[in-house]
Amino acid sequence: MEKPKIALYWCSSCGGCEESVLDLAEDLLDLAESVDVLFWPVAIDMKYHDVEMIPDGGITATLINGAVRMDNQEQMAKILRKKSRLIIAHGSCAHLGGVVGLANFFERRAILNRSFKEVPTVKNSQGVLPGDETKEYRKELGLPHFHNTVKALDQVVEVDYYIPGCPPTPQLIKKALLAILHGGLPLKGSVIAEKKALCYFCSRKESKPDMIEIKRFKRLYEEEWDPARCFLDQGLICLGPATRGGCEERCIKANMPCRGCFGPPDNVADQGAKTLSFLASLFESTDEKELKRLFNSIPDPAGLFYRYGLASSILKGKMIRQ
Amino acid sequence: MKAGIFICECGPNIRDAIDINDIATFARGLEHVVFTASFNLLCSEEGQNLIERDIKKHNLSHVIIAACTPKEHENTFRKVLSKAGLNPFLLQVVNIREQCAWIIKDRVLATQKAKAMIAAAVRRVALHEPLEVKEIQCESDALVVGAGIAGMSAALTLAQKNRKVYLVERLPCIGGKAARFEKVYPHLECASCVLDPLMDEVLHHKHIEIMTYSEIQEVLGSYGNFIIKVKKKAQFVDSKSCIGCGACFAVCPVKVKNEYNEGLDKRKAIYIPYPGALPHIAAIDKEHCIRFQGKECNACQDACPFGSIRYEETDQIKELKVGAIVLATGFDVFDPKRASQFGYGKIRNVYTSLEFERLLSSNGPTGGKILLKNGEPPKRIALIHCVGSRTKKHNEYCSGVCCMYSLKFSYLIKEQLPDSSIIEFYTDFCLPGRESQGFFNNLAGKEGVDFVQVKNIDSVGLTQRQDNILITYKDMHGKRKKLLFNLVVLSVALEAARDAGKLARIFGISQGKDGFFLEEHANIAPVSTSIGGIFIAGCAHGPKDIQSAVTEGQAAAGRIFSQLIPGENLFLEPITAEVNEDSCSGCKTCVSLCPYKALTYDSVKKIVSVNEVLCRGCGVCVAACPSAAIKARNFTDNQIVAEIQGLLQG
Amino acid sequence: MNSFEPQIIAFLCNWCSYECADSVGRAQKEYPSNLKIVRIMCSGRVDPQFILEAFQKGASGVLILGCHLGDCHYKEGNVQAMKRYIFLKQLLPQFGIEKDRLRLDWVSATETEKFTMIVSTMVEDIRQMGPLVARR
Amino acid sequence: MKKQISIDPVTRLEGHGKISLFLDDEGNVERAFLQVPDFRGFEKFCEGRAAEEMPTLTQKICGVCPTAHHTASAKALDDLFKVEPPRAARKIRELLYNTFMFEDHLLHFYFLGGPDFIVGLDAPKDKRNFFGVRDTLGVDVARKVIEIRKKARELNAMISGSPLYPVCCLPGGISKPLTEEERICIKELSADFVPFAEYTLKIFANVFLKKKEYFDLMVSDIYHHRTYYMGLVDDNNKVNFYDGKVRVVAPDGKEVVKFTAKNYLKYMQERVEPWSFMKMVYLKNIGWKGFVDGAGSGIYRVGPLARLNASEGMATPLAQIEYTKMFNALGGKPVHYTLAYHWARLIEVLYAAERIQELANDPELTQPKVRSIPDNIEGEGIGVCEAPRGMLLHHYQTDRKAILQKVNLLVATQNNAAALQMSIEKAARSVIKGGNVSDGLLNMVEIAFRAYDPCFACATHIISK
Repeated sequence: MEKPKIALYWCSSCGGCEESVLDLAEDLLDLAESVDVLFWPVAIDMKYHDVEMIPDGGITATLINGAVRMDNQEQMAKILRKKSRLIIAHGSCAHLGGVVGLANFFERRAILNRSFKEVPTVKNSQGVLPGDETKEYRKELGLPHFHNTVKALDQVVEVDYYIPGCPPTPQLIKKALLAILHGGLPLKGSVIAEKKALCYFCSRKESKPDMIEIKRFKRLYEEEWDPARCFLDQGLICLGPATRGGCEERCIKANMPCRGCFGPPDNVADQGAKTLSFLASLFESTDEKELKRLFNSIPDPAGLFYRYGLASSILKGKMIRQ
Repeated sequence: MKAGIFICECGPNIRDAIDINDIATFARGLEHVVFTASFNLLCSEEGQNLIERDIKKHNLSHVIIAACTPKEHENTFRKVLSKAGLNPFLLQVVNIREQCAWIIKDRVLATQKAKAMIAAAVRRVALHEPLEVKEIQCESDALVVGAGIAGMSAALTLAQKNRKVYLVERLPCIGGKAARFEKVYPHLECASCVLDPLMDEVLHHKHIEIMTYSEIQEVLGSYGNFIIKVKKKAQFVDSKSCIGCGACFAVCPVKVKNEYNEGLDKRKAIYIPYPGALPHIAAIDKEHCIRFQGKECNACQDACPFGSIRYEETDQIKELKVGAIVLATGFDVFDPKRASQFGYGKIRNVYTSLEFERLLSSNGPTGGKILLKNGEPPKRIALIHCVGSRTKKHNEYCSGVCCMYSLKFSYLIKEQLPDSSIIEFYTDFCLPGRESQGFFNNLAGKEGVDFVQVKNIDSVGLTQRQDNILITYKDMHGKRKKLLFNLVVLSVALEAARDAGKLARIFGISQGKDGFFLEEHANIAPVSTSIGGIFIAGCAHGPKDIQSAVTEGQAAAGRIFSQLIPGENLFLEPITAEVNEDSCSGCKTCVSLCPYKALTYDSVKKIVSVNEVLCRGCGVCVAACPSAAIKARNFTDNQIVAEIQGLLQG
Repeated sequence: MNSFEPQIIAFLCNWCSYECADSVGRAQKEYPSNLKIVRIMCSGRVDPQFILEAFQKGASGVLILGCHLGDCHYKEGNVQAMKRYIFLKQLLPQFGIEKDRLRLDWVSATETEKFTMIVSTMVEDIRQMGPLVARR
Repeated sequence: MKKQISIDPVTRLEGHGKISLFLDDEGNVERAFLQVPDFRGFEKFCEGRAAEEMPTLTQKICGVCPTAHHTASAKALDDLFKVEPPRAARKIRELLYNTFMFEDHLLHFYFLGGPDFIVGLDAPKDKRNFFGVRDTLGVDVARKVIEIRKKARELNAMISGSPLYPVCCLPGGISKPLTEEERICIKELSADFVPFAEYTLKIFANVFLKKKEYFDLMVSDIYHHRTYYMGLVDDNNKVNFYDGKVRVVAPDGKEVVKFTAKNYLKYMQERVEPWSFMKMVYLKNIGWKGFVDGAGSGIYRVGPLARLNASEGMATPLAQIEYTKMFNALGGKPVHYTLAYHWARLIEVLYAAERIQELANDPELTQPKVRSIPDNIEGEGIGVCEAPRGMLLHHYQTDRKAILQKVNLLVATQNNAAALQMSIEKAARSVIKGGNVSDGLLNMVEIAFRAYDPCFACATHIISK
């Protein structure tokens, strides 16, 4: 019988999700036996026109990583949606907008000007920007449009499943692929990872007291910390309670607190708001000044609480200036 | 889903301010809405029948009622839904009267807002879930802790209606402090005439099991089903055969201060607190009895004509199952040593009010005679009010009873020593209620009773002058004055019992900053606590006179009667929190937030669970939960978000 | 700008503030129709997510009213509300939302004057601030 | 009537790339452009973030060389907070770093750039990939490659938590020390790194040096450019990945300048082209002369071959032997043949493997003290290291609370950007003639940039000051 057909594509991404597929190691070879990979720019020489040849629904499943930032990425995502029976958002950027989504704190213009006009290393007296009309080959050399807002994949196409993480663990990718190959996929729209938040799986869980009382939040550079005790109990911000489990506690094992790359658990719309909520309840104080001081001891709260989830959060980013 | 919308015109109230037809047509156009009707007065009998009829006729699955505030008729309409065979919680009431008709004069704007509110209600109700009013079986028996006047009233009231009551008392005898008074105001009745019948009834009531000389060790479970561990301390005397003849204390070689007479005289190591103490049974106090210090002594055993002495007796732990608890653990008095200017404990013949009560008492150390240490009756007596009360230094509150009992003292002194002269030093008089002022007026007339107002009590100082006591004070004009007395009574403040903190921890209830147990709500729930099924009465809750202590005892009993009915189940508030075990990560964020201790961390499952009996559905934990693992029934996240969207986007 | 009519979402607790709104109604005191009320059991139920949802869905201001501190029907629910409010207020500027678009206050069931005052001043303030445009 | 041919996307490289060829009426290549159509605008949004978060934030620029960004960032923070990591911490960082270089270079040879030659330039396109390599060299080799890569990943996971994205680096050190058990485990994991590096060099010899047509191709003019070269060197001018001075040599191999990273603004400048999101770095004092090579043009190259050209040898014995071998075989320093990047890369693999072994045997590695706590915030910090694809530089400025105000990043592939453009254009002009275009020929154009192992993900996320 015919092998399932798989495609991998990246939008605005770093390539880490690709690497985590390679990290399937020997499983990669076995998987390669049981599927046909139709499209995978990082690894094989199939081009866009090869993709257009594929009949609609001709791909069993396409894993798309990266956030949607350029219009050509949106188009490609739509094409692949047509060609694929399943679309799987692969990694934090496709799932939540990821780190790239932090760009939604700024306007398109400011971002372009920054890197192509204002930087001291740049010599650009005419103020040329990529995408400006070229003297020769005007049309042919055009660049795709750079959107004002970074979007998660499901904001431009329907997504069937999500593999979370920056990067996803090879285990989860394997789990997803096997489910695709041999059935046993969960409910449509599921995030393929744990249901419970990281706290539940954390090796330091037992050290977390019923009531944490801290006087302020500490910065990571300020002092060393107990490698076995709950980070929050030591005044270090950890997103563990507001972040979906399944990451194999990679950061915790390295003695570093969680930064939330797996996104919020089911039914939480806004990881940042929930983080704020649970942090607020850590404090006994009821004095407004004191509470302000406490909160202000968090450097860059929005950047921290929304490190990976800004683009898919309730506000999606900074309000647009009129 | 088939939603029906009923619009109430509320007579002219809504009709005149809002375009009823306009919103009806608008509502009819909304998704899920299959039926709309408006009526003059939906809360009327007729209106309710109309709703019931239409629900059935159009077999509606959800109902929106646009009318007055839900706080007025939500329950009325819920009942209507039940009658019509719908779950009562598939209802949303839209408050278009208080929030549109009555506060927006512009008919167009009012109608506009009403539309948005109805749209919001439709979005919201679409997400409503049927809720079941859960019931749990419960014990109707009660535990009363403290056999003082408040505890006894609670116990009796409950027992009279055949409730089994366990009455636990720390001391070997019941009656509390009141039982040691000679007379009580306002009618100067003899205390024992008032209390003895009460104590007798308590003592012999078939539904009351008295456990004296006992202490609470542990409280488990919750409203309706408490499990209590009580330690019955060994008394070493067989309560059945002992008649309290006293043969044993005559022979006992050990003498110790008698705390029941405020240490004014001595008792033996085997003793009965005071003549007439009930139950009238001797007890050996292990601390002082030389036999228990290892010495050879059988004096009491040999002397006992009934062979009631049981040296081998040991402490017993008893487990009780009760549905509710009344804490009536009383008070302690302010220790004047804490206010050195009164020289208490150094200067002879200076007494606290409680000591003086014993001096006056016919079963007290002097058999009721007011005598100085030298055996002479006093001629000049001073009563000082507000000792330890109404001062930031000690207790900011007014104990509320000192004025009255000081006046009582004057009456009783005059009765016994007509020629004596009395001065009451006070700053203000606190004489509330029907009887107090008269009580004062009668006394004020009496010869040899004077009242001296001082600027503040802290300005009063006592010093020993030979056998006499010199009182110096500042009068209202700030002038220093001196007077000489031979006996002084300090009207000390009533304070939270010394062991209040320990009890609060055992029962999991809160204390005020003054140490007294904290009520659930000062005005509308004065005898209940933040923990369901635990009630407070008497001075454990704050300084009180006998009358109020009795009232609270009976009130607490009333609360129990109204909620715990034998054979009937306890109905639980359906709008509570619910933990989704699959999503809870056991991060414990919620645990410390719950004021009712309804959330507990299960260290085996490593997650949190809600005790629905204790939960009141405030939703604080829901907002805090970073995993959205807690659901607030009928106020779920998506219901509220849907409502927000409706209000903003129609 | 002056023609701009802000929408304000108000979260009112069942016991004091919602009761107060009812009293205002009963007293037939007028206040701006811009205020749209969401009834909750306790101000402590207000999840910061609700506030962000309101801003995202077109509210130009959000008001939370609870029982006075110490009078909370649930003892300290309003304290929790206050903590989250203070935290969120500090966060909003990073999202380009002025702090004053979010307001928390305490009203007892009888403080009808205070209620109408809060509402009308807030509507006025926010009318001055102008509309918010959320990303889509 | 002009004809346009586009290779879209360019494949077997990191990130988005597109090649547009324009043929004249004779069907010869008039112009060729390498376009990078993606841009994430990382630059702006790092402003306002907390400095200590930068090592884990900026590494998301590139999932292929995250460790390089993580390390450069950490070193910038050491500078920013004026803290010197304890010896153990520095060595662990170096171990982490060399393991990463080892793994990343191998990845390129077996998965990205290598297959063209291992499988064969004439092979059908659906074979020119790792699976083709598996079929050519046999499944055992394929499994061995994967096993080695896995071991390298495990090693790094042990040090840094994640096999892919390290999270361990903090200003003044790292988050956790290594235990003796872990050190032993590391020794075992890395035991066959050196042998495998040598084995890989053998494969290279068989493929390139023994096959005459490939050797000729390597030394042909198609893939030849006389440019400047830049790389980090230690005090003895030996190649060093983790630290050192920046050394630049001229097309004739002579040193033109040697500077500390702190002064980079004096020497480096960037150019913007409207047809690509990738900026192009060139030597400031020589200046931009267009896409031309030679001593007169500021265009320089970085990466494996550049590092070897810019240095005077390797710091480990076996690698040093291979170093001499290469320059002898290719006619002495400097080597201007683009395809020689493949060879240089494998010599660096051997160097990394040897360095890993040295460090794994270093008793200091397991000292408990791995953090120095800063006591002041300097407000400015610059960190540099050699990413697989060339020099990488992070430059931060913060306020008193260590919140980032300005950030500047110069990324490996940007340094090569101009050279890349030259290379594909030259290759295109040489291989496509008379309108004769085939997949094979187009791939001949692609191999021109694959040799550089470019990373366009990196190159378009320059966080700029």
